[in-house]
Amino acid sequence: MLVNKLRCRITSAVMSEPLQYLSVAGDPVREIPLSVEDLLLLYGNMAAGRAYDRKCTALQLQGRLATYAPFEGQEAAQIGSVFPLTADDWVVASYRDAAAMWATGYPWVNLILSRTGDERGGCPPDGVRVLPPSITVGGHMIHAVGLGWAEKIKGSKSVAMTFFGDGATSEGDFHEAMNFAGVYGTPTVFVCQNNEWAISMPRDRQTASDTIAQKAAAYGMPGIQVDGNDVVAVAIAAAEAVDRAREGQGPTLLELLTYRVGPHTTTDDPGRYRDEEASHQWRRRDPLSRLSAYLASIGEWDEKWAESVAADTGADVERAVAEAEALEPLTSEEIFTAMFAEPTSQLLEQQRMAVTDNG
Amino acid sequence: MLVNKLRCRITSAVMSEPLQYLSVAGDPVREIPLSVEDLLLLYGNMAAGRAYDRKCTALQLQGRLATYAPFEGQEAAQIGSVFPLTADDWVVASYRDAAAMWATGYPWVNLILSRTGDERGGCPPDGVRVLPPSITVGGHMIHAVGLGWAEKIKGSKSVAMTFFGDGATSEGDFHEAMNFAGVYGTPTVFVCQNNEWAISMPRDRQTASDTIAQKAAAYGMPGIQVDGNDVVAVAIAAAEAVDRAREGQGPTLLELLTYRVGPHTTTDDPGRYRDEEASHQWRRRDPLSRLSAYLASIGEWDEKWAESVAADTGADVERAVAEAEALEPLTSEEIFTAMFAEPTSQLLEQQRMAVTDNG
Amino acid sequence: MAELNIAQAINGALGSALESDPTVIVLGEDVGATGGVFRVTDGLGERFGPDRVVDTPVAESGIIGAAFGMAIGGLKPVAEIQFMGFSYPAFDQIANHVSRIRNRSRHRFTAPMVIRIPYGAGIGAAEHHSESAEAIYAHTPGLKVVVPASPYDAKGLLLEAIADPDPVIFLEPIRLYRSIRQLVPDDPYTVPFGVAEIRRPGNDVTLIAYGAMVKETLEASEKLAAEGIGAEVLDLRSLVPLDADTIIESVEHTGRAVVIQEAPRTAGFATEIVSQIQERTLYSLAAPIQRVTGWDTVVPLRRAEHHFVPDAARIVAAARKTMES
Amino acid sequence: MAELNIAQAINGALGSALESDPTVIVLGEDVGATGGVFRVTDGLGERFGPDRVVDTPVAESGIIGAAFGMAIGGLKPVAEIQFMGFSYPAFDQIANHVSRIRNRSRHRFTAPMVIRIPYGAGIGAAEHHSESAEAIYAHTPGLKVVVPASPYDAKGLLLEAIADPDPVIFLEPIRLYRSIRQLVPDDPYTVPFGVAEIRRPGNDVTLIAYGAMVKETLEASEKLAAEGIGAEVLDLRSLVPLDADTIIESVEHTGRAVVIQEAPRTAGFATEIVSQIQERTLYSLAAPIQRVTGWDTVVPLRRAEHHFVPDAARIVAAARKTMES
Ligand SMILES: Cc1ncc(C[n+]2csc(CCOP(=O)(O)OP(=O)(O)O)c2C)c(N)n1
Ligand SMILES: Cc1ncc(C[n+]2csc(CCOP(=O)(O)OP(=O)(O)O)c2C)c(N)n1
Ligand SMILES: [Mg+2]
Ligand SMILES: [Mg+2]
Repeated sequence: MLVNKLRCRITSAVMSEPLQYLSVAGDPVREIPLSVEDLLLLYGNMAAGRAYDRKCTALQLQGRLATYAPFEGQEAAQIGSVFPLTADDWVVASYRDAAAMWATGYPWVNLILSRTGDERGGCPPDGVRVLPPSITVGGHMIHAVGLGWAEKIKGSKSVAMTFFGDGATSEGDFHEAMNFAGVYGTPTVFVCQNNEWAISMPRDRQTASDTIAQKAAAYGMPGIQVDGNDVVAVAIAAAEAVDRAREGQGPTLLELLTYRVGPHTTTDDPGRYRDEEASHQWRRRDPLSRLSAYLASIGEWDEKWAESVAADTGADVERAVAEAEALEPLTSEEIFTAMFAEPTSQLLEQQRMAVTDNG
Repeated sequence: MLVNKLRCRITSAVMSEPLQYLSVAGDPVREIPLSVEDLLLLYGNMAAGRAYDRKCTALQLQGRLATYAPFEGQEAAQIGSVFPLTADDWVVASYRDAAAMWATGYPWVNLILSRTGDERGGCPPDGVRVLPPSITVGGHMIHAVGLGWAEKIKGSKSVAMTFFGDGATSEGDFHEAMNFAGVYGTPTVFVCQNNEWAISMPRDRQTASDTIAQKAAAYGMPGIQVDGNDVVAVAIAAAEAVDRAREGQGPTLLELLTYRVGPHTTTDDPGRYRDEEASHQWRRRDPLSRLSAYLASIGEWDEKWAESVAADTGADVERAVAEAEALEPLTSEEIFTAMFAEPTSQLLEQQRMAVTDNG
Repeated sequence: MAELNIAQAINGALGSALESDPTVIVLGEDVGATGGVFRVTDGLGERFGPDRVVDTPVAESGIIGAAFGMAIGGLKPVAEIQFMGFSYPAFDQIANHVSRIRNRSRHRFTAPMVIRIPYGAGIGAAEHHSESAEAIYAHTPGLKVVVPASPYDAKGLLLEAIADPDPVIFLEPIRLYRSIRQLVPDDPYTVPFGVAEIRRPGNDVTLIAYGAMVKETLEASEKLAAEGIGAEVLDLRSLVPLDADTIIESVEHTGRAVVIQEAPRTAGFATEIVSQIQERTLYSLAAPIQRVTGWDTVVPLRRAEHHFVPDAARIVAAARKTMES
Repeated sequence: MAELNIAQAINGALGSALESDPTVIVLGEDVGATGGVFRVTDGLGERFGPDRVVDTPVAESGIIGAAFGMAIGGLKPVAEIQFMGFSYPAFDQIANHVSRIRNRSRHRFTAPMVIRIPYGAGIGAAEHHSESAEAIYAHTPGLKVVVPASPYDAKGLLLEAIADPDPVIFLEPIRLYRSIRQLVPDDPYTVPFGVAEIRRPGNDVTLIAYGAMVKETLEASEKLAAEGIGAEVLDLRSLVPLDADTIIESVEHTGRAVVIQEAPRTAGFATEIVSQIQERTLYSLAAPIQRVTGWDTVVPLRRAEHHFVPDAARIVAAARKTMES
């Protein structure tokens, strides 16, 4: 658990500047309240996320994975956000949030299985409180409200964190989720990764509101803009939001300013709708280099270690792919077996037809 | 058209006090920029609305109308809002907004027909740009966005005004409507009659936001709180919002603070969920008495005239009821004739069955 | 045992579930303070407090989505949607999430929850207050769809729904809420899904109905009896799972069938029953199966509503038609 | 005339409508700058500008609701929903408003608009990207439901939809977008609704299909021909209105029928066809009508999708079964 000294300043007041601890060059703009150990953990997790992400894009090109949604550039946003969570907390994320999911216990092999097109990817080990990612945009945030609400009713201290994009804030379900969370004071942390694009739609055409953070005021909850490529700032803001939720002070909206430097998915060609110059600019604000620059400046940087993290993850992902590919696909019989706890007579009859007619 | 001197102060800045021109006692708290003629028009329309409303409640008790949703106490909100509209503008309202609809051209007989349970109530005379009232909560605001958008595309100067309640702001469709209006700068005026109740749900349990007006900021549009029982304040605020829309400055949200002093509908018993003391308090802030007190103070009040307006409306409504009741209900044949411009073969076949089988 | 109507029987079931199972949460618009627009949750708010019987903002998608999260998190939410037409804003949550989480996670996460929806016409209500959309839910894989037609079944089926490990759409026939009384046990009991009830035995024609149409169908069977036609009346009680065996057995016996549904005609649930009958027992059919349905129109408002809703006369006419061949 | 695939034919129809009618507006997520996720609107944004081909926020209910307002206001919006599963958030707008305004206002206000929805499985897409919910729309009174199966029909039916004075749900079979090419006239033309096409004549069994299933069905008919079974293949082209007469005529001729639908089995649109056949021509039936359908499961993901989607082999098997009696 993070302690009080980590508090940033989540209030209802609108901040003029996004919260930042490390400048783009990696210089501390305020005192860094995290230990070197924590910083290395954050770096390592970001590096693992990146290695996974690149590997998946490569595997997709080889036709070994279905369409893939890369998150390069968003590693700090995902890894920083989940930093304050414990295994008792819930994570409700979307298709682009593999790093956040993995860092909270969702195994690579599950993520890979889903990407090969296999429902068993959605079944993490028992006890992992991370839902399979939402493929629909916007519908899942209210699930985190319900989960948090349930924990509150049960009297536990668990919180629920939900990840979504700038585009998702346009869906009616965003509004209903935020409103319910506000009304019932549920322990929910809303993490918007504002990566400036929703497929081809730029953020400023998605909503006429100046910031996404300010939308929080419409629900009586605090909202804060954070430099989403500064993993320290993200971790500190998330820690405070999680603490607030845990202590019964209700929900918070975090707007993490970041950028999707790659395509929407592996079938998307961003050149059709945006000037890729911006992506190049954003690559210079890379979350990993920023933290490594800072670590180097305090004499804690070990290039070899970083390479080994990436290499280890690459190997882990390779193994996960092999494991996924070795698994026989669901049979025609098995597609019927997880619709209900017990299949209905109609499903049994259809199962019989599927097995024999297709035979 | 209202002129610039009427401008109140719709800005994005949050106001500390709701806009008011007449105190509860009817004293002017700032200069009244409307002519006596306009004030009498506003009063007369409010009085007509009230006469209709009371008559309907009485008729419902006699079993001559279906369930009825009274709007007593909200006359200023409705009549004031539509004051700046012309016949080229659109009104998209809900089940409780008969005064607003009537004042913009929707005949009593149509309103009454609907309340007897007859689709023909939804067919106002050709050219009346008022949609049949929305019975679902929340779904209709986006229609006003589409209508305004269409006018903008066609290059006309028409605007669309939509009426909804505090409860409706919780629906996802409110959010999507506000967001589209903000993004496309549509000429739409959002009129929220915050009457403090959504059936049994009080406003402060509907959303944790301090005001409804402040929700506008989430969509990059101005929002303003107005004393909804002060018809002058409502008219001035609406005039500015309509002017903004007409001049291409985009949408505005008006939050009109008012109170539903009666039941939700004629089948509702507010005693089950609220202290009726508040209703008594609010009856003292009655919009009609407030304006009549002011008119009396400037020597322009004519009690007889007011009584005659109410009496005339009562008679009009009586006639409308008689007209509605004289109309034969839709036949089994006719229920099929307005599904499409031309019925499908299936509908013709079903029509034949309906006519013969029901014998 | 007390003589109760359907609204009271449902109220009793909710009360006993709330009492015996602390994970049960009732939520919806106006369910608490005012006891629901049909007073079905009357008194429960007072008895169990606002944390167990929760009044919600006006947001159907939010109600179902939040209930879904609660269900995954170990609670047993019973959500109310005020009228069938207002379940549509929640359709995405129901069809894309509630019905799918078990399959999406291969049993790891589940959504044991009940969605109560008053449905159907017959009280001259406003637009959107009279719909019958059971076919839409029955066509959505991963949902059970239950429709009681009597007070006894209403209580037993609702308690079964609350005990079920998967999501159940529980449809309450508005028109029958207060129009039928029956002795209902005070203690909790369950009525299993997927078991149709033979409400009246007969040899000449099988009349297949559910929900509000059962009452009309029983009336029709009496009229038919007076004409010397012995109608067997089946009350399906649940559409998913469907008790096809009882239907087939009856039609094999009678050789004639009429399927009654209040919903619009095209692609309504009656067509599923017709399809299964002709698939499994075509050669027993002495006559084409008749459908008695609502029409492919919006449900008319009060003054013309009766032209839409099937009544005993139409059912009788259809049954007679099957007897002609 | 040019040889086009379905995506190109639709693109051509949209282009010619935008060109000839200034009230036509194309709107949806990513339809402009990037030409749509399937590139169906490719180039239209550049040609007609961002006010005629409008990229919208991610909000399906908003897209349909705004288009509905536009339609009432005199424009002719053609709205795109990216995938069938994402039409569910707009279901309330479609079922409670779009389909009803003409009836609600007794013809005073109307919603002439088209809702284009890519539907169906077969490309191994993610969850929610493979649904076939045509029955839900066909069961909703006040909507026309159209499903082309060829490039020629795609263009002609879409232009008919745009010309229609009422709302049309226009379903585009994802799997066929680029898999069939056909000569398509350059000039605009329309294909009427409610006229099924006999895609192959035959005497032994009638195979009834629409959309993506037409291709599988034609394949099946070839296999059956090789076995000496003459299958007549009907392509319905529109479900509402339905060309029941052509179906009945064909089945009266062959005495046997198989109805093919990709959607889940229970209460799918195939049941409507089965019901009408048995109602109108029971005594011509030599065998029970067979349904070949998807199952009452979520559409499986890529690795197991083929277990769900009906293929020629299953259609052949069903046709053979009808020949057994
Ligand atoms: C309900 C719904 N509508 C549309 C889509 C198609 N879609 C997939 S991702 C996406 C853009 C989402 O943008 P954003 O929320 O910013 O997330 P990002 O992809 O940038 O992470 C869209 C429109 C969807 N998956 N679900
Ligand atoms: C989509 C939908 N959900 C629920 C209802 C039932 N209902 C009718 S009025 C109402 C309360 C609306 O409150 P508010 O928006 O404040 O308007 P008011 O009745 O106070 O004018 C509810 C929940 C409905 N008509 N439509
Ligand atoms: Mg984004
Ligand atoms: Mg209200």
